[in-house]
Amino acid sequence: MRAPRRSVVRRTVAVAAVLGTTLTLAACNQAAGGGAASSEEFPSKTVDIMVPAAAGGGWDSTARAMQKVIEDEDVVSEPVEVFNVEGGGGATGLSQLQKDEGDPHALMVTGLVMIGALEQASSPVSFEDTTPIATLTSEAEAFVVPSDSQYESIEDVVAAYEKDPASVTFGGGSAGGSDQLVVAELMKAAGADPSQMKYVGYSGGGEAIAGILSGDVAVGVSGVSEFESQIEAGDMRLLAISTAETQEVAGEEATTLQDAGYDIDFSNWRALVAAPGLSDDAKEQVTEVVDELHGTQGWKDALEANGWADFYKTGDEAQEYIDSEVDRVAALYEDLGL
Amino acid sequence: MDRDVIVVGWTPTPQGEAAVEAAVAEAGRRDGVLHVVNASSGDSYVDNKIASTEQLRALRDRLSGQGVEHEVVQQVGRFEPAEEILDAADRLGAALVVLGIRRRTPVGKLLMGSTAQRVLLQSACPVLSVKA
Amino acid sequence: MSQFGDLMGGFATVLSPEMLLFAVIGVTLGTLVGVLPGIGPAVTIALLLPVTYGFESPIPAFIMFAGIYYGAMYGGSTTSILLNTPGESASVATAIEGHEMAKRGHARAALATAAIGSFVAALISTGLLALVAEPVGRLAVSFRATDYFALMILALVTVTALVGSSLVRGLISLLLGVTIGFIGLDGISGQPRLTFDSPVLFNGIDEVLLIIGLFAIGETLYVLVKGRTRPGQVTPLEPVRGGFMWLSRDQWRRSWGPWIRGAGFGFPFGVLPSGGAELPTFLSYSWEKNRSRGKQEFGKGAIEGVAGPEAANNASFSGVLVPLLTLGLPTSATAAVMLAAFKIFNLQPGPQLFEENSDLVWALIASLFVGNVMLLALNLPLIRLWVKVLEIPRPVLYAGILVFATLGIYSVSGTVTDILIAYGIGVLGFLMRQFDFPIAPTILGAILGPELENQFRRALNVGNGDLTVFVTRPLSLAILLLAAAALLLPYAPRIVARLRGKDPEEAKKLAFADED
Amino acid sequence: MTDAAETTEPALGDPQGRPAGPFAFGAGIVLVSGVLLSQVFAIDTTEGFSPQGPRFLPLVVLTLMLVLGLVYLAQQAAAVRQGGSLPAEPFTHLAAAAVLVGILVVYAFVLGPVGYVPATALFFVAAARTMGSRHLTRDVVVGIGLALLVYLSFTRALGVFLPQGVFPL
Repeated sequence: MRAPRRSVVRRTVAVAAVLGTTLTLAACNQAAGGGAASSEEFPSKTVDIMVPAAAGGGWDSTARAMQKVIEDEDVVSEPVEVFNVEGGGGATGLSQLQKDEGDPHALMVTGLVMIGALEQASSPVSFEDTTPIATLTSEAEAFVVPSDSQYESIEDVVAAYEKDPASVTFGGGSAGGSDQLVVAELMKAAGADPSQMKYVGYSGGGEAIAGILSGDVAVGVSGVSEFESQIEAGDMRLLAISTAETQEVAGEEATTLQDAGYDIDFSNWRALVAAPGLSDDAKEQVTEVVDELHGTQGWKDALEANGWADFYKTGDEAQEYIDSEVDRVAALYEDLGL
Repeated sequence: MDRDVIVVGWTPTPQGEAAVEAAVAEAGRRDGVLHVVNASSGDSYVDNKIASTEQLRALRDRLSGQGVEHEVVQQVGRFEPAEEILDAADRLGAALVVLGIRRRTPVGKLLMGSTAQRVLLQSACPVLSVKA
Repeated sequence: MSQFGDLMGGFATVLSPEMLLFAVIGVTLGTLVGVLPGIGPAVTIALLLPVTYGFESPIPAFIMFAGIYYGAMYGGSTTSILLNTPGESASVATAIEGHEMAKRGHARAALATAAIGSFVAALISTGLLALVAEPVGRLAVSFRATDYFALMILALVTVTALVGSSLVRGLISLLLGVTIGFIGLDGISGQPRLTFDSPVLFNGIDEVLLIIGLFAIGETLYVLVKGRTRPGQVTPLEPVRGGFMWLSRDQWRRSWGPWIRGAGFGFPFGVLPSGGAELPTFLSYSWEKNRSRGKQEFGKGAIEGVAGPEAANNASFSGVLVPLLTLGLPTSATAAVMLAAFKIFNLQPGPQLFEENSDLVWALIASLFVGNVMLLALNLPLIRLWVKVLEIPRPVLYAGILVFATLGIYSVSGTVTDILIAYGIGVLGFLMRQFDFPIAPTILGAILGPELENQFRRALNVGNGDLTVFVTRPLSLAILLLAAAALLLPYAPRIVARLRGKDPEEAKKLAFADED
Repeated sequence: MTDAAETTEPALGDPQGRPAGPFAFGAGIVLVSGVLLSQVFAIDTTEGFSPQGPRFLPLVVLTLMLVLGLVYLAQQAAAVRQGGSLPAEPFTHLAAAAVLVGILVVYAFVLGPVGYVPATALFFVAAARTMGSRHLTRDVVVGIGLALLVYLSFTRALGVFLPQGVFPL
């Protein structure tokens, strides 16, 4: 299950983050002073990928997978460092990224969850304060119930909710995150009032599964990979997945929300952004590197191993997608009354 | 007429035994009085150089048996052993200080300091050091 | 017997040179800190947590931690026997009989019965752990938020009631810990709580800072203020008299019963939230004292009085792992630190752990066996070396401990503020020791508190805000009633005395030694 | 030999264990609970004191702690009236402890700018002396050795960052 065992890996702790950013900041000032920095090749020094969350989560594994593939396949000549900046659902990391304005070596992993977190924390910084490089992966959300549940289909759930919203307890990742948002999206599409939703947030997949199986939660919502082994073991029943495109879950083709008649295409995506204020030239060069990374066999293997779907958009396409997602989340927050 | 006071640094170790033995011989030669000091700074959780009550009693009995006039003092947790010995020699106007020594590596001496060395360098009276 | 196959898989993982190296580091460090008074396994593991950030897999870290725990137990018994100062509180019983044995010239026999007994008990209890963990995990799947809430209350209450000498002081310690756990952004509403609007506190107080502050820094200040105590003397080891592994035929005959009974006491009391090892060691001691053939020897160096409690002591750790692994419920300070370690690796102990990370769990269980074999091989021959640690002058020892403590704190975040917070907590820990407030409930409160609140609010969310959800579900109610009983248990002798019409003042309050 | 005097410094406070200490600590608990309790009301929430909201449990816990702090004070008072001995141990080397805390604070501040190795070596010597060591050479040797050992093993083998400071290694 776990990554192959290696003994002690040289990995910088959060401590190094402080130093790392001061160094890059200094270097960046130097470059700006030089004037003709735009013609410089990227990367000209260590590339820092910031994970705006604790070690061990989805963003963290994305960043570390990128680091590994880039180093293993010699995508760039300079070393790649990953460091974690925890706090505020990503807001702390995002505000730290502001210090490296214009430096293409300061990258950050982010995703849908961060939009909600920024919204919730009424953070002064937003996605506009980054230079989007590319979206990388996505994961469909799954609606599951315990195998002995009265709900046989997603329509049953919606019907029960429409009759009495308090009778259906939803549960998944932390409140206000992508898992709760997709429920809100579903109820909105079904014409019900999402603000009546009873939602129980769990801090991890394991906890959420325990909550669903014990009966605290009637309908579980989270990334497909979280529930796959329970579905396979017959402990849970998959009702639907949130993407427009279907996929195989536990050996069977899953029903999508669109199949069930709700016009929803929702996925929990992750992306790579750079510090704000990148020149077009620098942005181009970083994108080239990511392009090369995306094309490697190593990256395909990493996607496969982690159960991530390839969700690659760059340039204006990425920019537009992220902008539309920001709007969508803002609207959902309004509906949820958060 | 005051008799000579011989201060002995003693620990329940071979070095300590050697020192007492030499001091007894010396006391016999010059008809002196023995002042035996057993001291520790008390800095560590375990110090095997501190004599137990039984060991102190055994020493007193032995010295009495040999007919030596003596005083056995134990002082723990006040000064370093070297300071205790020098202090006793000063106070009593000792004629001689007797110490037992053993070979030590330079590193050991650097880390732990040497009681014998400090006594030798700072004593106002003659010092007899006996190798165990 | 699927467990057997899983366990073999665990052994396959553990028996690699690299993993064995971590096991050796763990048992060596553990024995060293076990020998030293005041420094226990909890703080050692906390100091090492930042080091494990760099590990790719959690398995070596947990192998090391298990080694530290067992090593500390062995080290504690060594000091008890040879020096009569228990280096570790669960060794108090050993200090009574073991030291008497040593004084009568049976130091080797006492050390051997403690070491072999610990080994035997660890094998038995780890075997039991391997057998029951998975079924308990399956049972735990049906536990709801209300049940978890009740279980956590039970764990907190029992630890507080059974550890230390005063319920009031224990409860204050506990609430202090829970309060520390509140500091930071509320996980559900995202609002800052008790932070005095300082963003420094928004992420809360890291468990590592708390543990290092309370234990390492608090202990150092306490030792300094207490002033010097007269150094003890290590009872010399007598010449080897023959017999197998330092025990004569008769001593073997007298030891094996207490070993097995000790394991029998240790494991279940470890499983129950009862504050770890103290209770079963005392029970084993009094059982052997009342029942054994060598009854008249008790107080003068009875081998049964060493064999039983030491076995119970070690067996309880495997027991403590049952609720920790299957429910995510720590029942001792050390277990609480291990829970923090699980979080670092993004692992959630609980029913799902056996499914999602069964290789880790079984490697951990296998490493318990391996660690005990290693300790048996290392401990007896190297006893003189372990005791040498106690000859280090205290200023050097504690200055060194402060250096390592600061290193541990620094590697958590590297900010001056965090270091200062930990020092402040250290001063608090010193004051708590000075005024006889137990430390373990504070740690447990700070680590379990946030979980407790999560489950509490989750249960209310599910139950539409109705507070009666905690008493309408029979399982939750039963656990909560148990917790209430645990609060009264320490007063049981007094209550019984009053019922019998005796002066209740004569019957002393039931209490067990402190800490972990 | 003069430097030995500090180890026999007279006990600060009353070695008989006057209840001032426990009373002060008890009062501290009550005070801290009170202040924190007032902070509970400052928590921003729309849910008031609903059990599901962020204020409820802190309110319960801190109220309980306040009450228990008062009970503790009452217990101490009762013990004094009965003339019974108090559990608190006497403060003997309180001044030394205060100095040690001061040294720790200085250490925290100089660690970054000065660098790990020199700061730690100096700290080690200062701390050991405060705790009554009189072997300066030994402390210096052990301090430098320990600092170097920790620095090299943590930065080189474990990849943990430690400040390099003024002496590049």
